[in-house]
Amino acid sequence: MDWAAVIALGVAVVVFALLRGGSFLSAANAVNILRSMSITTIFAIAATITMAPDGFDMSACTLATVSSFLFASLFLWFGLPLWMSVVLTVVLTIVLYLLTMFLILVCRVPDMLATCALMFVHQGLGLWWTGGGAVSAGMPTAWGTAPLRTGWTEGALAIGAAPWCILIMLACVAFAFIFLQYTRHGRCLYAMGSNRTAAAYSGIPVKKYRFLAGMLTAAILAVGAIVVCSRNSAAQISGCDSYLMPSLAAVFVGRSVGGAEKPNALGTLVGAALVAVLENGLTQMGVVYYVLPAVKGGVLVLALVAAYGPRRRSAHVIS
Amino acid sequence: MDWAAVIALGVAVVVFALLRGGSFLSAANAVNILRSMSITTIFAIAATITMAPDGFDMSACTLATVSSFLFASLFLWFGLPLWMSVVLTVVLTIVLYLLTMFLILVCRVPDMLATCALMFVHQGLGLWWTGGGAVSAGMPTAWGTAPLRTGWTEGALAIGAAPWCILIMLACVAFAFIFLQYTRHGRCLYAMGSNRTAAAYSGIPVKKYRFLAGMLTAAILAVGAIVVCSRNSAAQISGCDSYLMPSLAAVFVGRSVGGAEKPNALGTLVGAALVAVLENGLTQMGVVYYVLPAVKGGVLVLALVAAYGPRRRSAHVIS
Amino acid sequence: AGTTQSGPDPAAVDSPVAGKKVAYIMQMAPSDIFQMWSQSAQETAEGLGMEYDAFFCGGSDAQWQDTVAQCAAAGYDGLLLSHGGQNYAYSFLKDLLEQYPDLKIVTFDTQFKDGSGQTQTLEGVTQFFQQDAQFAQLLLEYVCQELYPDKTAAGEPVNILKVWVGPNFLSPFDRRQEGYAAYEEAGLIHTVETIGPSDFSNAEASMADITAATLAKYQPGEIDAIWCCYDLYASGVYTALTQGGYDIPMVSVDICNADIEKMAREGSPWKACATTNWNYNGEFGMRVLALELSGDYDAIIDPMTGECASWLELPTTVVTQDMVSGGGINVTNLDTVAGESYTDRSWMPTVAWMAELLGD
Amino acid sequence: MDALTLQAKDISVEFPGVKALDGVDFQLLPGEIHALVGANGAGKSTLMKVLAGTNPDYSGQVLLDGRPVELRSPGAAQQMGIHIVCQEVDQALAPALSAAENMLLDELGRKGRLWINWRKVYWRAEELKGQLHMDFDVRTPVSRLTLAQKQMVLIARALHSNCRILLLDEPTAPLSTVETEMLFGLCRSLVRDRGMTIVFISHRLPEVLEICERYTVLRNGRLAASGPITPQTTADELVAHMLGGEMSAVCRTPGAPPVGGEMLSVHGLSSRDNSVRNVSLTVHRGEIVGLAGLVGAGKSELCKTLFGILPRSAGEILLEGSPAPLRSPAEAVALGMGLVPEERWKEGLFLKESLSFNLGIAGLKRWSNLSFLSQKGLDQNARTQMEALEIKTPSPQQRVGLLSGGNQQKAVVGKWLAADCRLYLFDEPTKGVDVGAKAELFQVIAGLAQAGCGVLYASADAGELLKVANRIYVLYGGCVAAELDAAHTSEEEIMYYAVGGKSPFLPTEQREGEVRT
Ligand SMILES: Nc1ncnc2c1ncn2[C@@H]1O[C@H](COP(=O)(O)OP(=O)(O)OP(=O)(O)O)[C@@H](O)[C@H]1O
Ligand SMILES: Nc1ncnc2c1ncn2[C@@H]1O[C@H](COP(=O)(O)OP(=O)(O)OP(=O)(O)O)[C@@H](O)[C@H]1O
Ligand SMILES: [Mg+2]
Ligand SMILES: [Mg+2]
Repeated sequence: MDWAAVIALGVAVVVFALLRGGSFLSAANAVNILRSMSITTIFAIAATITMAPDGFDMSACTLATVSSFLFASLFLWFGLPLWMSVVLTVVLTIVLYLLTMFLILVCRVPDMLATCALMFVHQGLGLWWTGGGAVSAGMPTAWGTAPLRTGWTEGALAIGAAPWCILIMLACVAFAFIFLQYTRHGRCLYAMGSNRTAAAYSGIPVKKYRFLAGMLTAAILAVGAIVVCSRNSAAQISGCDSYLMPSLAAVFVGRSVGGAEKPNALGTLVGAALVAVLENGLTQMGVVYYVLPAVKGGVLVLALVAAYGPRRRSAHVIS
Repeated sequence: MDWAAVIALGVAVVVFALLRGGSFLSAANAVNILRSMSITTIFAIAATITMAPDGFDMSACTLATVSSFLFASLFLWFGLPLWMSVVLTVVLTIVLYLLTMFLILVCRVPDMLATCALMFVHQGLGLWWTGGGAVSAGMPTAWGTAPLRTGWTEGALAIGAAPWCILIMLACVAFAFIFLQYTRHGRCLYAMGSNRTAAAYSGIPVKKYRFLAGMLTAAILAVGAIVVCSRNSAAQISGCDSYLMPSLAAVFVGRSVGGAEKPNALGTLVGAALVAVLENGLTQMGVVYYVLPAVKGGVLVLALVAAYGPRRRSAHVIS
Repeated sequence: AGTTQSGPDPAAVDSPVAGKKVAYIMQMAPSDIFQMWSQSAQETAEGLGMEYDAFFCGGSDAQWQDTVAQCAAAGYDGLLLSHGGQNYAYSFLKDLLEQYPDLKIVTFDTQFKDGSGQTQTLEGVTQFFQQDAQFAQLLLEYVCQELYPDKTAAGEPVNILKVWVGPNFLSPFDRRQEGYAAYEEAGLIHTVETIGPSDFSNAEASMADITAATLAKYQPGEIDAIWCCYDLYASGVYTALTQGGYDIPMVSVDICNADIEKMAREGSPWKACATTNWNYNGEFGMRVLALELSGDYDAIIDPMTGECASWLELPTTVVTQDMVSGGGINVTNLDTVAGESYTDRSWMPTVAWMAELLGD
Repeated sequence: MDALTLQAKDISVEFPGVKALDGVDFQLLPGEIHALVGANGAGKSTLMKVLAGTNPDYSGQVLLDGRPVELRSPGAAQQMGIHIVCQEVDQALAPALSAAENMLLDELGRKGRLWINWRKVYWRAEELKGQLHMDFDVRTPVSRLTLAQKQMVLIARALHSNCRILLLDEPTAPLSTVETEMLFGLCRSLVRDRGMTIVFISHRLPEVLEICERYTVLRNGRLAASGPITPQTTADELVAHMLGGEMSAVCRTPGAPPVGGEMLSVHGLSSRDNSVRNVSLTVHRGEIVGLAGLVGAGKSELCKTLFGILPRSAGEILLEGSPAPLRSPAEAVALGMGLVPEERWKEGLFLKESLSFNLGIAGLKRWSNLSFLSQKGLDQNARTQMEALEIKTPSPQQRVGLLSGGNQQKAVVGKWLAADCRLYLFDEPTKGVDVGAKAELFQVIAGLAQAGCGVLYASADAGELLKVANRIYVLYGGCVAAELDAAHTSEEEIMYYAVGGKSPFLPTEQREGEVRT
């Protein structure tokens, strides 16, 4: 069923609204839900763009941790203005992503393998930069001097708070949706994801497009990292690492939305929203903490079963 | 280069031996290395068997956590003899794996998607069984009564210590190697992994074989879980979860060994050994803990580049 | 959620907090000590006629913030918050209290630092802590005085292998470092090497491997003792020591059930743990929260100073191997052996109605 | 009349929107070679899949030796001795496994011994290889074999098993005359020595008439005709059954020599892997140039080298007089070239995507404005191409993987027609395309030439080349062996050069630097 995830989302909202009424259905709680899904969604959009041309990046979130170190140190240690810290973080993250691209495109190491090894590299790299600690306001720099800026500014803290983090998330989703769905470049990425050889033989510069996808991924990862950093008012050790699985889950659940059968931006948004609504609703219902993941997982499983189970469209029983 | 990982391993050993001499090259340190790689290798062997027929299981290690809860509770709470606890744990893990197989084979949810959702289910399931806590000696059971056995026995603790954990690891590797390389069933799994439709067209019962691979994976996961449990003398919350990435790394690094280009048991062993030797040697060299992952990752990257970079065997520039 | 029992004893006094909804929100993943925490908090809350729920956030700061915001939206009256990040907790809770002015909050191990890293307080919010610096010092005192009295008397520093990560990794670790540094500066100890796990997501196993590799390069006698800032790391150290057959004493901050079991084993190198009473912490927090809810702010007394405060610290105890080696000891019955400082509850904040309901 | 070996009664298969088989009856006599013919999408492959057990959702009855059987899985069919060599070789091969393992894959599927004896596996594979006159290392992974070699591996697989009924779904499509003859020899001996029954599908009707004893014709999923093949049976008769009478006998003969200037000129081109050696050729505007040669002669490699896929080690390529770097297909396409590749599954199609997606992918720039795509434009284009090439399917949104083999081939060709190239490279473009559609396709290609494009047309079928080409280069061992004028040559002459001027199995070395006429 192509709309299983959307239906699951709808059902979840209705059930929680019936059971909890106003406390679930309030504007404030809608903001809660949107805010809680914002970071995961941003990372999931990055993963969507990588996965469109059949790429895979297990090191995405470890790289984001490095980005968050970069952002915090540019802003606090070097005292750069906010906009410049943001721009430089995005640029530097893209530069760091060149290593990933070098391994994948020049050395032709398969994506999974290369990024699996890069996870370790990023972990070490980030901590080497900070001297083994987190970067937060009021702490001396890695080389022991006083930071040029003593604290976060209002503006820097606003990035990670509603409404900004929500708007950033929506902007990322909208960008990825339009880019993948309505532009020639998006079409080329999907073609590569479908059959790389055929794409190359059709005159699509496959390496350039894989590179393009990588660069966009890096830029979005940097944005996600900045939001995480702002939200925690610090760049923490392994601060972004744990977003990998939730963001993959969002992409996976969203893959089937609308019968696309490929990673797509709206599906990813629906996937992330489903998880966020479940977490919020179940928390409000006071479900015991240790049963909550099981219920959440159960609903996801049901959504996936509904999406894939009844599909007998093609006669190939063996597929 | 087909032997890149093996060469990297050899070079690492020689370099560390030259730099650190006896403290690295002693028998005691060899045991350290083997012991430190044992658990990762066992889980990696489970992953190898799943991945041979192109399966994937992101929930392997969360299931192992559930198994470790089962083992600890059977042994401590119910006071079963050690052998019976082991056998029952393996059996119950296999039973739990039926859910995974049901989703993949009956509901036809793609592996990655199904197991991604199952991670949450397992997490909840395990904690529900223990009532939300770890299982350790001397603690009351989930239902509040005194456990039938007050502590771990020598035998139970020996499983996770040298030489037993090493022997268990070697047994798993040997089994997987012989099974995949020299039996008809192993070849059927590889055929499926290479082209599932072709395998089905050749009359290979693909679903049965995917099931077989799943069951073997489950059994090996249970063994790994028991070793973890014995090593920690407790079944801890999320105790096995974090072995996922290291075990995948071992499989990935080992994939190219001997030009196999598919997950294979010996390659997996080499991959795990490479990581373990690097950790041990670098620690002995006094590399700071937070830079260590970067160096480790760097060596892995080099091994992968050597394995995939120079391969220009086929004339196809586009691959 | 937990089982919502049928309110307080009808014969007892009316509870001013009856029917209030409270939640315990923990930043980390559940483990047996935090469960004991939660259990004692739950018993206290239910004893006072409140509804109690617990949430764990798997170590994710974002999830901690989300859960806190969700509970505020869901109409909880009071929140007992644990291990929030020192960098964001202040601004986050400040905004939250502006949005929900009636919400009562008590925090554990959560420092408030503003955007510039300055320590702050929040009106009406009580913070309580373990005495982390003292943890470190008590353990080192134990090492110097009990394990190496001769060396210490001779003015020779004790050689310590230090297990620590940071700075700024976790605020409690930083405070433990303060206590450690004091001893180092005093020349009582000498740090041979500092090690930490190379993989934080698999800290225990990683610590075991790192320790095994590190020990292999030292000769016997070069390390006198191992000091661990955290019992999870200590657990890995213990594995390396026992499996490698080393006879080096180790001490650690924090305690859990598996730790006790390991300490109690014959010939165990694990000599001591510094801890607070985990059965009391949850109760303490919940009592403070109830006092906030009933408006009895003047009854919130710091155990250390005996004065009314919004910054409280819990008393510390060192649990030694001798205490637990008798067998049958676990975290729930540790009070039977751990001495007076561990079982003393005279510092529990209370008022008349609370004493009545909880049977003080 | 002999007792029937196999009798299929009232077989129907339905897919969403398509009735692929509609009450078809089909009979096989023991020890015959039976032709199954029909236009693209008539249902031939579907019927074969039913018999081979790979399409279990059929209705109707199958009798084997008079006993009803259920063919609901490949294993069940194989147990009854029915084996298939399916149309899309990539579907039936495990690319990561060695050729030897692929040849013996059916045996792996059967219950039996637990252990693999690798010595025996390789020994048996060598033996099969010998029977089929193949020449490659049986330990090579299949992914590194050529299409023809892959086809032979599949035939070897069928040979290895103890089969009674062998279903060959267009096995000769990637083969040239020499291999085809060899395959036919093999088929005859199988029938003679092992008493096998063979079903043979092909769109090359002369072949069919040569080897088969009886025929069945399918049209639009229904049985159109069946009967014995006698010396009197003609191809036209079969075509009439296939197309339902109205055969537009379009047989283009090469037009007047081209007027245009040089579109492509190649001097001393060699590929790095030496599969193309010192090739020089020219293609003029408005000219169709044929590339003839046996399998393995390097036709595909030449096309791929020109298209920038295979790296070249020497040589110069001029496009309309200016040097063309051609280091990648992207560059080639940017310079206005288009390649219809040989292996449609691997190189040509996005199987899981829609027809509209596939037909538009090579000319995306035409339907995009500031990079934004016009879905309407793409659909419009798809409809135009579907009509021009007679691609039979319910809608442009149909997944390409679900089309019949011939229609998939048309989609690969159609993708480039929409791309507005000036130089077309066609590598076996008619592979699997039926006679009627082939004539259409020739018209389309002639139209391209008339519009001033250059066309290089590679085919192992010399007859086909004589029909379309103005000039023909014959390749042998990667070198140009001859350049012939299509109007003044014959199939025999082409074959003479294609086999090296002498005998078919001459080692390559002896012919190096062969003179051109
Ligand atoms: N799995 C499928 N799903 C939907 N339609 C299908 C499927 N397989 C085949 N068809 C349709 O069934 C019809 C018959 O296809 P089939 O492959 O049997 O043709 P064919 O006679 O082999 O043609 P060709 O000569 O082109 O190979 C075609 O219209 C095709 O599009
Ligand atoms: N990937 C490859 N690896 C090794 N050898 C190859 C590869 N591709 C082609 N060859 C060799 O190159 C030669 C030409 O191959 P190919 O069969 O494609 O030529 P062709 O003339 O296009 O034939 P046809 O198109 O009729 O199949 C053969 O000797 C083949 O073995
Ligand atoms: Mg067909
Ligand atoms: Mg060819």
